Amino acid sequence: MARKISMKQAINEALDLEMKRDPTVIVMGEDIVGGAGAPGEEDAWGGVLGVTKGLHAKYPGRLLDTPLSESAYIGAAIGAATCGMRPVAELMFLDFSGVCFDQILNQAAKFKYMFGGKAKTPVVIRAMVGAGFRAAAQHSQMLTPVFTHIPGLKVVCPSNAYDAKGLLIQAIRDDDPVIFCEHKNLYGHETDVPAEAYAIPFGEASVVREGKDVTIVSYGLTVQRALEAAEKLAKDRIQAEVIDLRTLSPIDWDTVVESVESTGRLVVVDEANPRCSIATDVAARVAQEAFNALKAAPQMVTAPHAPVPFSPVLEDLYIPTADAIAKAASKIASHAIAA
Amino acid sequence: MARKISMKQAINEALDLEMKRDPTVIVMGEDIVGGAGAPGEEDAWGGVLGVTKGLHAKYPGRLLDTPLSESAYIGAAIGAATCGMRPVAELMFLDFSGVCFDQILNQAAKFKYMFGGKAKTPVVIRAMVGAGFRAAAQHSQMLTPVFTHIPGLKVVCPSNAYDAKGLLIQAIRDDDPVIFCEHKNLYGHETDVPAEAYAIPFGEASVVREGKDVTIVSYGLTVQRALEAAEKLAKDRIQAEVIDLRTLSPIDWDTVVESVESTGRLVVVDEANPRCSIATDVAARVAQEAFNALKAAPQMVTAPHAPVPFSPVLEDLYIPTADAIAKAASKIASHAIAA
Amino acid sequence: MSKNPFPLSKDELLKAYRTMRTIREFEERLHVEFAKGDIPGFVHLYAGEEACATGIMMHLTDTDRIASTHRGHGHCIAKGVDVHEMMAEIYGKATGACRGKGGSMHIADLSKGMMGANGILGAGAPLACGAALASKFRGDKGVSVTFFGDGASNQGMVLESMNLAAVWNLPVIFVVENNGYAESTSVDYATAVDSYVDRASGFGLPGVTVDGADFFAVYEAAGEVIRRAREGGGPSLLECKMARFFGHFEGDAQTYKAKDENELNRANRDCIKMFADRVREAGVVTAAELGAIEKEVEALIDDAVAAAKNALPPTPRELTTDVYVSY
Amino acid sequence: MSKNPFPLSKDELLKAYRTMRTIREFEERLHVEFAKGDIPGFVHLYAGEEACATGIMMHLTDTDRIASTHRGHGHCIAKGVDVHEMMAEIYGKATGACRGKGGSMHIADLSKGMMGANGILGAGAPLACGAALASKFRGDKGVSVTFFGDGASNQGMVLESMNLAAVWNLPVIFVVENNGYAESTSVDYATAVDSYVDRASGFGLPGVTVDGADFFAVYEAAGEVIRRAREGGGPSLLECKMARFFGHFEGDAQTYKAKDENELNRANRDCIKMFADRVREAGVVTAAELGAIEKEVEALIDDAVAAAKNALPPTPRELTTDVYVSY
Ligand SMILES: Cc1ncc(C[n+]2csc(CCOP(=O)(O)OP(=O)(O)O)c2C)c(N)n1
Ligand SMILES: Cc1ncc(C[n+]2csc(CCOP(=O)(O)OP(=O)(O)O)c2C)c(N)n1
Ligand SMILES: [Mg+2]
Ligand SMILES: [Mg+2]
Repeated sequence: MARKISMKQAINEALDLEMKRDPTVIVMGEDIVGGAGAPGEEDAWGGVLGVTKGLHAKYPGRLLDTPLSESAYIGAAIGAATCGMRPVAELMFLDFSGVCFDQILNQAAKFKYMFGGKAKTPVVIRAMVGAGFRAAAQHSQMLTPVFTHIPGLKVVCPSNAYDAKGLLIQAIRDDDPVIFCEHKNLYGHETDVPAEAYAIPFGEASVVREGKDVTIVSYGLTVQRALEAAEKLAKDRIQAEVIDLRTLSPIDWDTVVESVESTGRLVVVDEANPRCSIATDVAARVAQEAFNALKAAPQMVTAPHAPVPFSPVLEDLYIPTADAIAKAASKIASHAIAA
Repeated sequence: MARKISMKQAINEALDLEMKRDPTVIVMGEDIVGGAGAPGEEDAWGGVLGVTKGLHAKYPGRLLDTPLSESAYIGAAIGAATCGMRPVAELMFLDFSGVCFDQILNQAAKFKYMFGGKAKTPVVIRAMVGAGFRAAAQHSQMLTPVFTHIPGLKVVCPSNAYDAKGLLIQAIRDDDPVIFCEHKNLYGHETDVPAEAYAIPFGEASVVREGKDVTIVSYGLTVQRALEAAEKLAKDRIQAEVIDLRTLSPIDWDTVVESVESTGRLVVVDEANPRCSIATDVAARVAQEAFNALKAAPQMVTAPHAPVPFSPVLEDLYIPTADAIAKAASKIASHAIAA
Repeated sequence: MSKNPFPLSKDELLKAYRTMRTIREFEERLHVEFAKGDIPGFVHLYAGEEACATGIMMHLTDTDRIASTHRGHGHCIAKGVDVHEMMAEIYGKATGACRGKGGSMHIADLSKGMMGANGILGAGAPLACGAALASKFRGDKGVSVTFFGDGASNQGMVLESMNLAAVWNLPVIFVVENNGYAESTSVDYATAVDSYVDRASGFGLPGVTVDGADFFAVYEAAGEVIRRAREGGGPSLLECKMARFFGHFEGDAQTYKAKDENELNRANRDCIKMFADRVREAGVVTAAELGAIEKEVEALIDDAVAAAKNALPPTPRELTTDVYVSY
Repeated sequence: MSKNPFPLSKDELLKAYRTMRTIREFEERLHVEFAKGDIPGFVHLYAGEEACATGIMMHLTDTDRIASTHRGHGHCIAKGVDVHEMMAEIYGKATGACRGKGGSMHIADLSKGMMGANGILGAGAPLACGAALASKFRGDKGVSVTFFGDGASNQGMVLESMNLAAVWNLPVIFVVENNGYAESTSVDYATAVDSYVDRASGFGLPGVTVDGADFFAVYEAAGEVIRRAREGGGPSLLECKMARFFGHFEGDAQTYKAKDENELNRANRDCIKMFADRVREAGVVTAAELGAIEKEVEALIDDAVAAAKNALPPTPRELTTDVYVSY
């Protein structure tokens, strides 16, 4: 039974269903219950934006509030994962990975390999990503490229409520460490979501709009922008195919390459900074694998090479806009129409 | 007056000359002097591989041994830089950035922007990068893409002693934070190096070999491999142009694009892992900017999407070899000869 | 007028009062303006904690440096950052202290020795160590102060820094602003030791705990640790216990607090009221003198808000400026 | 034979001796083999510190977990990791504990509760907290032990973990292996407090310091803190003071040490010699029994080295296996 719910609710539901199904699933993070040791209400927060609200009452003792010690508790989640638990650790903002990066980069990501295959680290690190929240440079980064770069990690970034639920369920069931990136400006975004549990396999992009003239590849919030751009383009009789990568590592090269082989044109949209980004990753791979199919230069539309500014007028220019995406697509696809 | 010296000596000399020239240059790190508080010899180590050896005697009090607290001392270097010093902090292995990443990602890189231009953070973080030292997964990473991704940082990775000296001098004089990456397997590599101080400007790639058939772009250790590959290719009458990026941020797009415009073919060689790497960065940019000049698909030669293995037999396969580079170049350039 | 029993001159007392009132007025006004929806992003208010910033900063000059927190407005004002520039920054305007690019969590003014509010908890501690190191090398006698909350006290960067400061004998003061909460979590839950002085001992640092609502207690304790640091005696920890009058950030429903907690704190733990009562009762300062300052401060904040609202935002080209000195 | 005055049975004493001798022999042999140039990479030897690993591990079963360090051979052996597999790992062979992909700094055997040596100092502390948390949830009564050196004791991850362990009341023991040096740097320089027990107090943890060369002191102190943790009494810190007989890593010229430091340590601070003397002098174990173990251990190590040298390295395809469970 599907209802329209927000991405925030979808994430809460995924946690709820998996905690119910599997007693080894535990959740930890700062204020994810809230009010620990305080005189007032229990379950006072449910996380800084209320994503885990209500779970404490259902699963008492299985959601752990933590001190402000990300290395310690993210590391503890990782350690517990190697000992048979399936911890979901909330890092609040992915920007805070700076204070616990070692546990992700050098521990979780590498155990299996360093130990000759003899370890399994089924941990999920949930964190908010992205700009548009007027939260400035240290609370707005995308950072997906940093984690996608690291072998041993899986990186997920849903663009809507339906995917968020299915991908988080998969992340929890997955036997590898997963960085689960939640765009804070999508929390309120609603789609139809079935009430029951379902898992969306990793490494399967979704073609969210079909089109024959140009392939627009993105993930997260900018998928919504890409869809808007496609609408605009349609008015100019340019049919854009929009691909939502959904998972960045593993990434579904087949769907991307196949699409470009049919459209001959690629625009990659990435809210991350431009250098060594998902944008370069996709553009370069397509250039290498589907060179002969390309009828025009692949275009990258990204945030600028700058930190995220605070002032709303600047921040609104920071995230790739539907206009910028449409413009990049027109640039390479308008002659498709002329022909 | 130029003499043949090793990259290790060249780095030592750069530090020496800059400390002499500028009293605000200080150096800090673990065991960079060595023997602190111990009963034996002063200046017992000069860093784990002896790079700073001898400087303590010349500049007593200006090289500071640190406790094993990377966040604290890298952060202190950054803080001191905003207060008029020019600290050079040694992080030993860039892999250890995991335990002090916040100070680099969210502090040093962002001050100038977050503070509306009103800060200046002339800090240099020196660290060893790269594989081939049988040091396994946590002491062998390249990680250059992670830092290149971050706006506000400059990233340098020399391929030889001459460049190392000139680039480190520039890094110290530079007013922005610089991640200075020293490939541990180049420390013994010798070139002619002038005794006096000289600065190599950032953002100027060097064409280390000219050729008309294919452009091979790299940095660090693999520049040497690319040169070997070029030798091999020459035997097959393929003339490879080899470009050493020297600095990854800023990066010299002009030299790269110009070269590809003349050769029509690109191979990017990156010792980093493949996803969101310098390889994708260069290949994507070239595909976007010089699409019409490209006669064949750009090729990326990188480490695999795997941590660095310990066993020498595996590690030797990990770093891109001259053979792999030559093969990638042949694949796209052999018909250049046929024609 | 009777003899001044305080360790500060009348002028200094008035200055302290003006500073504390300015902070309070700034924060109370932000509370109101935020509710109107005009202020973008997160705002963490310092109301209730004014005596801590002020009692410490009275000992510092522009040569001394502070590294602040996400709850940084009070530190900024006490350190002398221009109130108009602060307000404009919070509104995201080009006239702001950071040209609108930083916002509340990143206000800085290095010319005043204010190294920045910080959105990353604990990050200021290493930076303050660096500032103190620079002072040592420059021989400028500067002292650095790093502020962090009871929550951030458990962040590795803070803990490492205490040890580093002791090892290098740095002129740096670690100020724990213990307001009892980190977001909604009590310090009793999150910090496993009763006294931060004990924690400091574990790093070889002398420490002292004071009632952060008592301006004079803060002032005297801070004076001693800062004097020691200035004279080469090394780092110390100063714990100020106090109450935050508002929520963690604006919009926080504060259900984790006891029902009447805010009211009781306002009634019994208001550092400004306590200060005013004491200096008045001692007969050193008159109610009229205090009232004049209050008026002055109100006008200042009114003006700052009006100016901030009217100011222009940064121009689009500023999106990509200030990333590097040169690139 | 006279009555056993020790807290261990004769069999246990012999087991402890065998463990310590195995570690010593393993390390002494690596010292020799490394000098020949056959062993790739960095090797950090544990010789001199055997009583610490052994005295602690005598209290642990496979359900209990340890997180080790770069100097991890002793922990591995004492926790029951197969010596042949360890040696093969150090030689980078496919028969190694990690199929040759980890090397000396990454030996692990989760089936034995050995969560890995670690090339990142301090990284084991959060991991051990996680293992302890898992034990709490599973109700398996397991205790976790994290080892770190005097150097790593100043790493933020270790310090944060102490607080976390106390807050969550985790069954985890923090063992400071204080051998006086971090690489070439003295603990007197790098750690700003004289006693790690004081540091532990700052995190609400009980702590105890013992002579790490005295097996029985370690054994008894460890027994107490482990028992307390197992019974739900929460975390503790145990500091073992001892000497490392070799350099930081093989190849270290050790000029930072006093001239005769290694010789004096070997003469006066040899935990194995001290142990052997005590059990022999007490008349509980004979010299012949000890001698038999020595022979046995020597043969074991000989065999392990020979097997490691003869073993095959991993095949090229292993370069890219074991990155993920599935991808
Ligand atoms: C490294 C890091 N972790 C978490 C946060 C999110 N956060 C912001 S304020 C806060 C609570 C801070 O509590 P405390 O240090 O006591 O300061 P207070 O807000 O009480 O002044 C948290 C958890 C952050 N900004 N940085
Ligand atoms: C985070 C990190 N910083 C630095 C190093 C380099 N390093 C390896 S061992 C060592 C000294 C360790 O000293 P200690 O913790 O006392 O352990 P010991 O070697 O004495 O057993 C250092 C600095 C590292 N491996 N990891
Ligand atoms: Mg607080
Ligand atoms: Mg040590």
